[in-house]
Amino acid sequence: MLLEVKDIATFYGASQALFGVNLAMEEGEVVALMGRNGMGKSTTIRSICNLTPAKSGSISFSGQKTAKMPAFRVARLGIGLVPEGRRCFRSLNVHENLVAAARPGRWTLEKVNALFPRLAERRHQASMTLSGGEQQMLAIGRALMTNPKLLILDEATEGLAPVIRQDIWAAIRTLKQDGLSILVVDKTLSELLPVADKCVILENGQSVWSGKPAEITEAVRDQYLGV
Amino acid sequence: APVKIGMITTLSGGGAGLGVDTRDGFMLAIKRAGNEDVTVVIEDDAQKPEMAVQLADKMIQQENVDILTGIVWSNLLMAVQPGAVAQGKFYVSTNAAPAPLAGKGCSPLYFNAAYQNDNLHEAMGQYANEAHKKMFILAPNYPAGKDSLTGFKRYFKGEVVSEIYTKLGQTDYAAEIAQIRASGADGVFMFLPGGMGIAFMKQFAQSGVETPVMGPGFSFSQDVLPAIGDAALGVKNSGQWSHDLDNEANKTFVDAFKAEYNRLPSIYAMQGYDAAQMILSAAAKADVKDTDAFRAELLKADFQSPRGKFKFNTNQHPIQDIYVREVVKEGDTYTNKIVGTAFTDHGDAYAQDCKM
Amino acid sequence: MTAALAIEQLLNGLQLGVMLFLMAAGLTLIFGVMGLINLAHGSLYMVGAFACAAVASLTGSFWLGLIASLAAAAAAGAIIEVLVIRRLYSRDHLDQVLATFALILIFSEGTRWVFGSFPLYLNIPSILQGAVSLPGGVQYPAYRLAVIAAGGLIALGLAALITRTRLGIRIRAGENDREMIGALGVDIRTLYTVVFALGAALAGLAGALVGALQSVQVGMGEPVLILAFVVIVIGGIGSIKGAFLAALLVGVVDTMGRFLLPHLLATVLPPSEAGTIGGSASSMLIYIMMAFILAFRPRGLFAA
Amino acid sequence: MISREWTVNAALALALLAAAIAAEAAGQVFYITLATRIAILGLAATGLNLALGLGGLVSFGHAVFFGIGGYAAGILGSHAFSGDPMIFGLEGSNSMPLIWLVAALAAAVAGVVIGVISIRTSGVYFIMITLAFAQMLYYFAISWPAYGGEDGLSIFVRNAFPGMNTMKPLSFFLISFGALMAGIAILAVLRGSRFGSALDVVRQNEVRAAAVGINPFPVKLTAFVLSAMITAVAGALYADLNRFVSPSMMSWHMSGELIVLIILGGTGRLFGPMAGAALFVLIEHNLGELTERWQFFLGLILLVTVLFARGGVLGFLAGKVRHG
Amino acid sequence: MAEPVLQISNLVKSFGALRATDDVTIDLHPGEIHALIGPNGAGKSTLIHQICGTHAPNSGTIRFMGEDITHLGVAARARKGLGRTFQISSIAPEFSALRNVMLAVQARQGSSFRFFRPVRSDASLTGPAMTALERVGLAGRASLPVAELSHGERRQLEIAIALALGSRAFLLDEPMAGMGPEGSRALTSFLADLKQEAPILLVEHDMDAVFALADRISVLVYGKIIATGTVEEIRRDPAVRTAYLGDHD
Ligand SMILES: Nc1ncnc2c1ncn2[C@@H]1O[C@H](COP(=O)(O)OP(=O)(O)OP(=O)(O)O)[C@@H](O)[C@H]1O
Ligand SMILES: Nc1ncnc2c1ncn2[C@@H]1O[C@H](COP(=O)(O)OP(=O)(O)OP(=O)(O)O)[C@@H](O)[C@H]1O
Ligand SMILES: [Mg+2]
Ligand SMILES: [Mg+2]
Repeated sequence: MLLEVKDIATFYGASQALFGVNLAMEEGEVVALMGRNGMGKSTTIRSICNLTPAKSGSISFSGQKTAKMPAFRVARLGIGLVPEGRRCFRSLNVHENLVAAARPGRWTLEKVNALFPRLAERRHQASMTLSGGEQQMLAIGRALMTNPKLLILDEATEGLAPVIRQDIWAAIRTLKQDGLSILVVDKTLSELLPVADKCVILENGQSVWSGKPAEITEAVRDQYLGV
Repeated sequence: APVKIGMITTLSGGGAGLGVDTRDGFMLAIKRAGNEDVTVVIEDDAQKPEMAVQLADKMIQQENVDILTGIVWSNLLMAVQPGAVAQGKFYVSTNAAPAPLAGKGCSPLYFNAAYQNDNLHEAMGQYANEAHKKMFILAPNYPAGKDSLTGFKRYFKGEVVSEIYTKLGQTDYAAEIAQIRASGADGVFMFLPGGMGIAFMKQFAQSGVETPVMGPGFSFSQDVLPAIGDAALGVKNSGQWSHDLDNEANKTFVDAFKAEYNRLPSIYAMQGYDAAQMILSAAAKADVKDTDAFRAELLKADFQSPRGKFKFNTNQHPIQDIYVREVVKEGDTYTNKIVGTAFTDHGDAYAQDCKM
Repeated sequence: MTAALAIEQLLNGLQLGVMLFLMAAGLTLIFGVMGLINLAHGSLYMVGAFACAAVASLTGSFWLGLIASLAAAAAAGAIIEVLVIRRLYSRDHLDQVLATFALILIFSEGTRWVFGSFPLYLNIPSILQGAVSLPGGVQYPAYRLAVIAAGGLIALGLAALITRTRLGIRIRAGENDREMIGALGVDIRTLYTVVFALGAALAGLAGALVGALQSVQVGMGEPVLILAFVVIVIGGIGSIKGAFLAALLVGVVDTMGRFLLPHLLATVLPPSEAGTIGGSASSMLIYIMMAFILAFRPRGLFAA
Repeated sequence: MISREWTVNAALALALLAAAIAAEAAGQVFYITLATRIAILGLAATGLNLALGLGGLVSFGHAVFFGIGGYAAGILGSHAFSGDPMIFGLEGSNSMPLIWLVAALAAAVAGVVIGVISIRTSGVYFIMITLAFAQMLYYFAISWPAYGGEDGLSIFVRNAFPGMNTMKPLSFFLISFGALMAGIAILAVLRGSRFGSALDVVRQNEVRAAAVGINPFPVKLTAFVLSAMITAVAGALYADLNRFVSPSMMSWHMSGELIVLIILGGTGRLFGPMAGAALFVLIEHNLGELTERWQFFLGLILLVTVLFARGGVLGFLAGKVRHG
Repeated sequence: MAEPVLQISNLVKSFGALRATDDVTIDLHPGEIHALIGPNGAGKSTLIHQICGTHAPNSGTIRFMGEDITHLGVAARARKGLGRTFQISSIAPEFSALRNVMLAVQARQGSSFRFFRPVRSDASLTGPAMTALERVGLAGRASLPVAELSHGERRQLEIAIALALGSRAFLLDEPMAGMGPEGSRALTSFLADLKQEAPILLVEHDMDAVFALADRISVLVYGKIIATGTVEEIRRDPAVRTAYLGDHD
């Protein structure tokens, strides 16, 4: 088991956002985390990375319990995060963003640049002046440069042009074939479901359904995803 | 009769050395007198005028002191003195002696046991006449600095080739030293108190400029000499006192101070000591509540000053001798030695403005 | 006024500039790169000067003193980073101002507690004593030349550290988004402690180097602090190059102002008044310059 | 609705008033002076609070306005005392209301000049440029001989207020206390008004403010100038309290202390500055009696407050701020 | 055809060597949704920034309701009725959703320099603000500090603010981004109604939404408009397919 989230509850200050989320991932799996706006997808991700640690329940990654670990240790266990809203390092240029947290492994500057040629073109530009889509590519590239075992993509195709989105989904498929595990949140179900091995649906901070993409029936969609 | 003294002085921050010496000298005299009737409360003004005013209010209104003393700096004294005398309290200054309080702003309740600010500068002006024709003079740009140069010029008869006012608190003097080098002056008079003087002297020594430097005693007093080191050697400075002054009272004072605090007394320590002696001498003969009688006793200055002779002028500032001293090294210690007398029985220029 | 004097004053200005940079170098690192307003920087400067003076007088060696100043200031820096500063990165500037203001009080009084109220003695090492003759007949103190060299080296070293090394990139990334750099697996906490200690060590070194020319006493860091901030702000926060050039600019303007303003005024006023008014004007000069520069370039001359 | 904060606020204000009256009854004049100092410093910091707490403009040079107010009182008062005319043959005055008006107007002029330049900058640049202006005027005041330079200027007789004997400590306290309450009331009204909303959004997110049509610059400038005016009135009172004004009222330490008062009391809270001033003055007063090393312990107390008691006195007494 | 509400002519904007906007001419007519699509980094947001006034163009003119606004400030343009949303949400984080919207109402009503009357009880502010929130479906979250809203909810709030401004034209920079499928659908039908109130210049990568909504589409590539036309024309345009759409149906 690569990642195991058991019944976590998470709070923002006094207000509770997660009320019992369960999630399990095997090595090499692509898992889609789904749910309507505000249901707790991003919060679940923040808890996995220990950015907003869960108050109760347990999370283990690669067989290690992550409770009480500082976020950077969790990341070093092999989690690469592409956060909601991109969060590139504003005043650093593209190149610096990529190398800032890089760890050695298969992913190198050359490979990332090959995946996103646009980034190579804009190498010396400060990331705050990049276009939205360029920033999104940068955020993915930056996470890959840490050579993670698990890549977490929180709305990573938001704001990307359709061609680029296709490229990214293609890249995700390649990454999957390479055996990388990926946890994805994305709103375009038509693109998400074909790559996912498993889906977990959240509602009001609870995991309410999980199963294979093929098992998502009309009823499930209607009830939890509002499609 | 009981006498309660409130001492407000600077015991924290960069200027604390002066306050510490003032306090130590003052308390030495109190301790030696062993007069149970005299009590002293001491507080730190942190070298802030507002703080000094607050403490003065507290001492007058809450502690009911009879006499205030101890302030080192002119600007703090200017803040405290009017209120203190207006409320009928004596103020005996141990150091600060701004011109207004010696002239128009004088008060029957205000005594200065040290000098008038200009005195030591005037003495250097007088001394400079002996060997110098062209002087380069500098001081920080604030009232005491201006008084200083004015005092110097009052007695110096030669030519002032340049008169420079530096920023208060300045620490780098390369630009001024370059001007000294270029000025062709045959002497430098500088009044740069505290750290400014230390910095100036160290930098001057490194500059290769050979012009002799002189200044008032505070720039070369015992508290800063060790920090200047060799750079101060040979500098002439003025003082109404020096630790090597040959009289009984001075020997007693210097020995007692060394025994008590294990260091040489500075001019501030002596001034504190004398202020205390003066108050003690009056307290022995009059009740401080009887303002007129007490004041009359203070005016008599009936005590043995380490300075030797000492009396009060009409504006209740001293009439005394001002000496010329030279910085020397005795063993491992840097200190001052008297090499001449600039003035005998010297008063100040403002007494004529004082109408009491 | 002769040409030689003008040249010497220009040199003095540059020299003062380098000295200002030396004082500002550590601050640039902490303030410019980590985004922390550290009013206690002047205190670290003081710690360095006191450590150097104490060790130099104990051992008789200025150089041992210099090492001690680095060590003492770095240690002091690391300690306050772990105990205090660490909790402030995520706070606004206001809390940083207050906490480091409090540190000034603690350091000043603490130093006085340990070393007493009187200034300490710290002299220039014997091989750098006295003045040397430069081409053009200018006599210049050897020690000041050494200070210029030290300032230049530090400027180059810092610039390389910040812009060329991965350490520098990570620090800057941390300033943009601390949480994110942590989420990518960088131990930014420890990194910041190291950087803070480094900045403190630079402050301590400056204190020792400049202390030998000035007065080693409690409160010596305060005037320095404000000047150093002026320099950094004029240069543009986060730019080592900016800080260096701004320091030179401030040095030259200040020196030339002190020198020329009274002269200029003396042509229209009596000398004594020219001295006073010129003195006031020159002490305000760099602040006027700063206001002027920021009015036109609100982010300094070389903002990153 | 009476919230816990308002209960605490009312209690604090009444406590200060009661302390002064009790001190009068007990003949402890000095405690009235302390209470007066609290009220005046509280007012000065209340002024700053408008810029800093509500507007997010961290002015590290507000002591300048404090000093300008002080000099207004000092200069007008001393000319009234000596009978010499001022420049342009204007008469001095010892009437407090007039002095306050002059203080506020002078500060407004200075505030506009400083503000127009400073407000173009932001963040640390703003902090430093306000400090620079303060240093500029500080050095000017130190070396300006006409009104005493660094030695300062004494006010021999406290300026007058119609219908009151200002030399009586309690009367002067009541004047100061009234001014403080008025200052706080002004802030309370401003904060709730449209202007207050605009200022608040400008503090939080200037880009957003501009996008809804609120031009940030005039909003910030207005807040800065109003803030300067209030602080200047406090400065005039402070000069009258000490019967003395000097450049140290403009020093960067003073600016720092004003900020300290606000944070100590609770940033952005109406009664924060007053609570902070009370705590600060009491600490200063009592520590100074206990030990010569009082500044060391003052530092420690301040440090512990910022680190562990976020929200200051009011945060402690009245709980966290609710935004809405 | 009626006079265009917004008329941009020959606009140029360079960042150093990069021409982010390269001689763009585009307009917006009453009652229409004009979609602006194009690859990432094509210059769409840059164009919006220039229309709103956050970036100054190097040359060219922008006319709004017949008036040249090329040199007006950001706030002044907003008061004239240019309502925009940000690609990355930009709101006042400490305020509640309601107060964020109330600010827009306040700005629309005129001066913010009113120093006395309390805003909280001012029904002339709260009323319209509530209405705007209701229209985007955020009424239930009105009193929550926006820091506690989820990403998608913030996007909705952005639209509510633009509504409350009483805008005469909307500039929406990727309003669908971050909305879930349900949210996107709801927003699509909402915008279809909104255009009757004021025309919309819509920047969006969600092609389902664009094709459903747009009356006209312009395609921006490397700062240049390479095609303008109806949905069908654009869909079939081979240049657009390679530059942007890929094999999107
Ligand atoms: N910083 C925060 N403080 C308080 N509450 C928060 C915070 N961030 C999110 N929440 C709340 O937690 C809940 C879950 O939010 P979360 O961001 O995890 O949702 P999400 O599923 O990622 O939604 P979206 O699809 O809109 O991104 C929401 O109700 C939100 O209002
Ligand atoms: N301030 C700036 N300095 C330099 N280049 C900039 C600046 N702002 C934008 N750019 C560049 O201009 C180009 C256009 O950017 P813009 O944000 O307008 O793209 P966009 O069409 O909105 O893209 P997206 O769909 O990804 O949001 C990009 O290549 C971007 O990197
Ligand atoms: Mg989310
Ligand atoms: Mg964009």
